[in-house]
Amino acid sequence: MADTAVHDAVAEHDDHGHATSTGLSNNKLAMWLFLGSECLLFGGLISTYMLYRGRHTANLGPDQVWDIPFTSASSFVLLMSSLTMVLAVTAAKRKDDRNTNLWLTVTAILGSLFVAGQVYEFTSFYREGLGYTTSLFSSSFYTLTGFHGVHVSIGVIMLLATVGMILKNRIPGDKAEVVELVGLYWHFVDIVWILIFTLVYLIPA
Amino acid sequence: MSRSVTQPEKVQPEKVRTDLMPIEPPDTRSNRPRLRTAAVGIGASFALASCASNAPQDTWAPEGKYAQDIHNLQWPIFLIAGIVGVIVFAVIAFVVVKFKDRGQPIPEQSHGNALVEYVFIAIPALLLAGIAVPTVATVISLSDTDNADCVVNVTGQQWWWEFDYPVDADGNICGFAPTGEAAPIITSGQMVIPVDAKVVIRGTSRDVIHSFWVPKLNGKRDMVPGRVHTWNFHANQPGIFAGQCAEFCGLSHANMRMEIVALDDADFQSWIDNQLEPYQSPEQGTLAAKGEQTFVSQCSRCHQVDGLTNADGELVVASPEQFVWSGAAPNLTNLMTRNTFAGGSWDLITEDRRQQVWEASSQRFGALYLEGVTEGTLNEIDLKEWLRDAPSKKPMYTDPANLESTNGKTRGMPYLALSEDQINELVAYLIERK
Amino acid sequence: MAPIEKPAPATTPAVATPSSSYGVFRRPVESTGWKSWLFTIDHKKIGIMYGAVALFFFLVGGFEALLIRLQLAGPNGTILSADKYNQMFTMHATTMVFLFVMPMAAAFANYFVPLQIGARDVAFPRINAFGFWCFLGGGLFLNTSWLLGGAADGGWFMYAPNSSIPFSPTNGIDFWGLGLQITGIASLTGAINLIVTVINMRAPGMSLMKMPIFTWMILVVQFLLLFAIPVITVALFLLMFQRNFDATFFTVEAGADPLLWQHLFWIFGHPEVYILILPAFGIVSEVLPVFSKKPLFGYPLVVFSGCAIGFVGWGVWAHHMFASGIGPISVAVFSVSTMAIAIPTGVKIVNWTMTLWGGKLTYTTAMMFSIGLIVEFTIGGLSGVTHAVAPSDTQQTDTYYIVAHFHYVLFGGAIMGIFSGLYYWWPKMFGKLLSEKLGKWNFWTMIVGMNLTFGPMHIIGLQGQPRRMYVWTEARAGEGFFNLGFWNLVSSIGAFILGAGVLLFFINVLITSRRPERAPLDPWDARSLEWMTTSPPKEHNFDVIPTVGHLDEFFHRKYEDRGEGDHHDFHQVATAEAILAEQEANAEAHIHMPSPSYWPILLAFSLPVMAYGIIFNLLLIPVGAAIALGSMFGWSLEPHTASAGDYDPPAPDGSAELEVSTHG
Amino acid sequence: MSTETAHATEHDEANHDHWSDLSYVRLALALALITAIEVAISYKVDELGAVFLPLLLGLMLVKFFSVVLFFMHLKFDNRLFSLMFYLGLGLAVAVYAAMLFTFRFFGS
Ligand code: HEA
Ligand code: HEA
Ligand code: HEC
Ligand code: CUA
Ligand SMILES: [Cu+2]
Repeated sequence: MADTAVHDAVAEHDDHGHATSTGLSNNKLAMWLFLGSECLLFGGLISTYMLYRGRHTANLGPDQVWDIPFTSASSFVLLMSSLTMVLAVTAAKRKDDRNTNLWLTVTAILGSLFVAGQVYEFTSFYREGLGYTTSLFSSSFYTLTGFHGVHVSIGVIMLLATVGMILKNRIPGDKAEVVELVGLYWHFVDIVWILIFTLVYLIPA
Repeated sequence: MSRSVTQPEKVQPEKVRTDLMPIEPPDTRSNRPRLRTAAVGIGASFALASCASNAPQDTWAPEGKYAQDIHNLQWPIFLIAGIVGVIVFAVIAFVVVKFKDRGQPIPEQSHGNALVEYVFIAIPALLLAGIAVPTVATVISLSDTDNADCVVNVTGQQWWWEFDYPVDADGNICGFAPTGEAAPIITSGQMVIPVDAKVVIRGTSRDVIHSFWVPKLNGKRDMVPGRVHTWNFHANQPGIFAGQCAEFCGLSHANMRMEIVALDDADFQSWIDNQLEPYQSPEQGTLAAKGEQTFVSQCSRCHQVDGLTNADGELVVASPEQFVWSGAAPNLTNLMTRNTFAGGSWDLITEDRRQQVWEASSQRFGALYLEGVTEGTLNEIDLKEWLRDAPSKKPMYTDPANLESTNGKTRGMPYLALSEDQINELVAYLIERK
Repeated sequence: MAPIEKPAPATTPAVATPSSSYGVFRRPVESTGWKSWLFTIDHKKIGIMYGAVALFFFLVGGFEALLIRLQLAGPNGTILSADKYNQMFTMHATTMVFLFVMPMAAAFANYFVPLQIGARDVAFPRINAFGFWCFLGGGLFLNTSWLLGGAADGGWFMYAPNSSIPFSPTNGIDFWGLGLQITGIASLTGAINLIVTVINMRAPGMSLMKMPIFTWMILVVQFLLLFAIPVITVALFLLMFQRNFDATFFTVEAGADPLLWQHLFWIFGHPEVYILILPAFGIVSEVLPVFSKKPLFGYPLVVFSGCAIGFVGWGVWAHHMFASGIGPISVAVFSVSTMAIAIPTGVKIVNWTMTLWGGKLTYTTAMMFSIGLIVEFTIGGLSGVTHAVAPSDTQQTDTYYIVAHFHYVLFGGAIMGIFSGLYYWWPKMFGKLLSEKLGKWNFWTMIVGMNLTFGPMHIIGLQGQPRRMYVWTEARAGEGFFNLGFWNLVSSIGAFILGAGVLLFFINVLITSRRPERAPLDPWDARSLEWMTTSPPKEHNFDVIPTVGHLDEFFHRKYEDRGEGDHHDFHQVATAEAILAEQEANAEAHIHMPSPSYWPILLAFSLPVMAYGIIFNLLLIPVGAAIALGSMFGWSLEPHTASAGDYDPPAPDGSAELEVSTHG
Repeated sequence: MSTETAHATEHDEANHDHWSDLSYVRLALALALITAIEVAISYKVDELGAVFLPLLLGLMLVKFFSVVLFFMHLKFDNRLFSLMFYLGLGLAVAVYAAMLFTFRFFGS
């Protein structure tokens, strides 16, 4: 019989609270759903790259253009931004606005540094002759890392906007939750880079 | 029950309505399972489709080994599907009549019955497992393209097929030793193969994806640019088998047809020898001789005629890659040995002749086909229309104003502004290309 | 809309007119008139708009289908040029799939999911509105291509490289790709929104296994959308970069493999077909029990089979590529996995039949459409199984036999389900019953029409006629009973009968909308929560959020079981009117609904602006981006409820706590 | 899908969620170290031979899941969040791996 098959999980439903059936926040659930969906987006881009990574013009393959030390450094920067992000989240949970803002700002700076590194990397590849349309390898590389870069940039904007809104006290609802949501997004962008760094840069062609 | 190629010797004026024949005509090839009749008895409309009909692309009328393999797999499955369908409909009909509201009390609010549910999961699961096994076996066996008797390279492009018979290491073509000097044969529209041989095509495309499909001989296989796909053909008897490009490939996808022509060994040998005969210029002073000049000036930049020389005696080599986006145009060396043109869309032969060829018995077929197109059987109307203005006959992207995206190259044959005189000359010239 | 203090029974609150201004942009607060639609975030209004626009696109897609059938009625048709024909079937399929069936499901989901789970709105009402405007914007954008140089002409799966510039130099495919990206945003945001709604906003007591089956199927569909949309997004981006920025993802000369597109498209495309059918399955699973006076047979199994279909649907995409040369191993694997899908689908057919079995069946129009679905869908499903047998599919693929299959599952499945839903829920949405008499005519012309249209396509296909041909020729038509000429004509005649059938629905709507009678509160003796409120429901849906104790809660409030032990004996103990009256008597004192907003529509319309920019003039992109940024900014600063000052006279306590959690 | 965990949430969070800032710093340093190792072995492809790829991918996964489980709290959070994310992740891996696989079997 259906009715007893699953334990009734609905939380007490008070009249004026934000109670939800599961007791979980709508926003956080939505964010995780969005990240689940993003897995298929980046999966598609990574697969395209994996399929086409070997298809390039004679002297402009991964082995020729990569600058591993530089990329390692910028990967390190992004990884550390995950740390500062998590520090912002814990600060927000302590309702410590000052430190929240501090760490959010540091995270945004690290993120911008990463994007700047990517811009530098792209231009130096470009100077070596690797344009967007040079080869399948270059198109799929720029598309994948470009999408990631756009995600980081959006993240930076979100971080700064959050800082601004905390300063002006314009956040509707739960401040700590907003910081946490931005954090989830930010970490996701970081884990995508963890994949990209290894799969794209470190595995030899 | 399906159309048999073995038909009365004399060519009949009306078509033979095999679909109306009470008894199955003598069938020399396969001992087709009796169950077939039962399938029809079930009355599933699918099964009915196996009945007689002479649509040239009937997928239920195999004429060769591979198509037969598919057919042996598909008819029982259609039968099963039909039976399942009939049962479902019968039950629904029963329920709808039986349980109509006639004022009965509110029924039991029962939520289900585990036994019923599991039984009805188990039955389809078993049925499908039963279907899966022969399916996988057939997939594997059909994909075996080793040990070919004959290899043909097939290239699709917008909107016609090119067939190229390579010369193998032993100097053979398609397993046959040419009487004269061996050279690759290049033709279009009709693929000629020896009967009862395993013919493997190596297929690709020069532009977009096309699909090679001759239903009576095998299922279809896509021809993808940048890839070479192999696929088997086998014909039981001499005859002509209709096919059609089956993957949407742009404007004239509907006009991209082809045929496979199966000839017995002797006939196939003469076909090869004929294809390889050296070029002969038309006799001086004839209309055809004028046509040769027109051809050199107007047509040979795209179309190759092997052995053709210009006024200075130099060999004329076509360079379609400069004018056509796919980089090729049909080779016209032996145009009149085929009986259709422009992607198999129009006949080179007259309507009557066409019927004779298509309905010829397997014994007579080879001789008829090898006659090719003659003065008397030429379908001048369509050919002339083609030369007058090809794009208005077959939709193609050849408008000079819109060739920006293809670097000025056409997709298909352009309008050439020929005069009626030139057209007549060209036809006179082309009729000799055999 | 205004905060409602102790709503008066069955009346809408007094209209609030805005007077004071809220910065430059005064908050819209109208609850009637065109503005109340344009800026609404009420899930029911949004649902109705989804439905109206979708039905409009149904007429457009149907009109295109009729032109196709007109062209193919005889050999060498001359109604359409080859070029126009190619645009026609591409846009017919795109319109039907993306602009009719998907949004129509969104319409029902929007309207009924919150009602069925006893909620006052969806979790994110503003995002909901945003989704609708994206769909409308994307759909209109897509169709403007007809006027701006020609529509897309590559077929609805748009295989590469035929979709590259040299082979399709007009802007049609750019419109197609960008338009689908925009409607894709609608689907993705809608998916997140509805999943959160279903998971988090159920009425107290409604566990997942007490949820109405329609809501369940919608939940599964939203998960499919959530994961399938990003795949097509990737494909469309690659296509856009290929066409507009000279990338070479599908350029064979550069070493590309055109099969990449096919994989990406069908990884999306196959889940997509279940996205199209599962809502219809959900509707049917609601309608059959109501008109059989029995609960759904094997509810848990129907739920699980729905989940299974959704899940297995991810492992079968390459059955669309059996002939494309993916190699025998892949073909064998996908062939078998495809067959597996018939099992959970079979479960549904069996359980529906068993629901009818032993019931007390009344043949209303809604019921007839549902039974019609069982029959017609089964035909389509069984031909699907014959495709799953890969070797025989190499004879069938790209022929009319496939066209027959998917119209039987789509028209005989999705559309039958949708019409069943329309007839069933119409009185709930508009307070008017559609004419049953006209409804029967509607049903029978559609059934006859569809079988005449699509039935012959089985024959046409098995006789070897490929699809997507702007003409067919006598030379390949054959003679005898199965000749193509006759059956093509039958199919075309059928299409017009079908068209007449579809028109009857609209005529029915027109006629009944003029009649004064209002529908009874519970015309069908229904079983689920959406019927436990007024028709149409009040803006806040329920005066009291119901507490749920049963699957089929409403039925159990109306009927009492006087049986003993395993023996049940149901007697009606209450009427819908009585239950409603009791609710109204106990209405909650403070119900605060979120207020309308300008930002969703503004943000949505920045997208087509940017899309036109990509096609015609890059300068439009910053313009669109500016609108987008501005509206996102406004959006994030906007409180959920209009402040008191937005009303005239100022509403009391407008910024109070929300009853429902609504962070849009 | 079950929502049984709902009740447990508050409790769980109270217990584990308070990883000290210091432990986060430690984790981050560990991840940095792993990255360094990754880079180092990428210069030793030939020496490592067949071990190289599994090793590299293993390290990548360790990093990936450390961030997911700890920085993103998925380990301590409600199971529903894990379900949402892993469903997407799992589908992505399965489907795209299968797709890339089909390109290898191509041929007749
Ligand atoms: C609503 C949409 C929908 C649905 C539900 C389905 C359902 C199914 N489809 Fe279909 N399909 C499409 C829409 C849909 N399809 C479309 C649009 C295309 C073409 C796209 C294009 O090319 O443009 C297509 C194409 C398509 C192909 C590719 C054909 C080709 O191009 O060569 C295949 C191949 O396997 C296939 C198979 C199936 C199967 C096995 C099912 C199964 O889910 C069906 C299961 C149902 C049943 C089997 C009936 C009920 C079951 C029983 C009564 C139990 C007992 C049954 C048995 C034991 C057999 N479909
Ligand atoms: C849900 C999806 C759906 C629906 C409902 C339909 C409905 C119909 N389809 Fe559809 N069709 C597809 C999805 C759908 N189709 C797809 C995916 C393809 C593949 C395309 C491709 O190959 O790329 C296709 C292809 C397709 C073809 C093959 C084209 C080809 O391969 O060359 C044909 C041919 O007959 C056809 C016919 C019809 C008909 C007659 C209807 C009828 O049911 C339509 C009935 C509705 C009406 C007739 C509307 C009523 C309106 C009026 C009567 C008047 C209108 C007047 C005004 C607007 C002023 N369709
Ligand atoms: C710019 C290139 C071009 C020129 C010049 C050209 N053709 Fe063609 N021709 C083609 C192409 C491409 C086709 C294939 C069209 C199709 O079937 O879709 C073709 C097809 C044909 C065919 C059908 C061949 C077959 O086997 O199907 C004939 C016959 C033909 N051309 C004759 C001529 C003659 C005669 C001339 C000169 C007066 C000529 N062509 C000039 C490109 C050209
Ligand atoms: Cu070539 Cu279709
Ligand atoms: Cu499919």
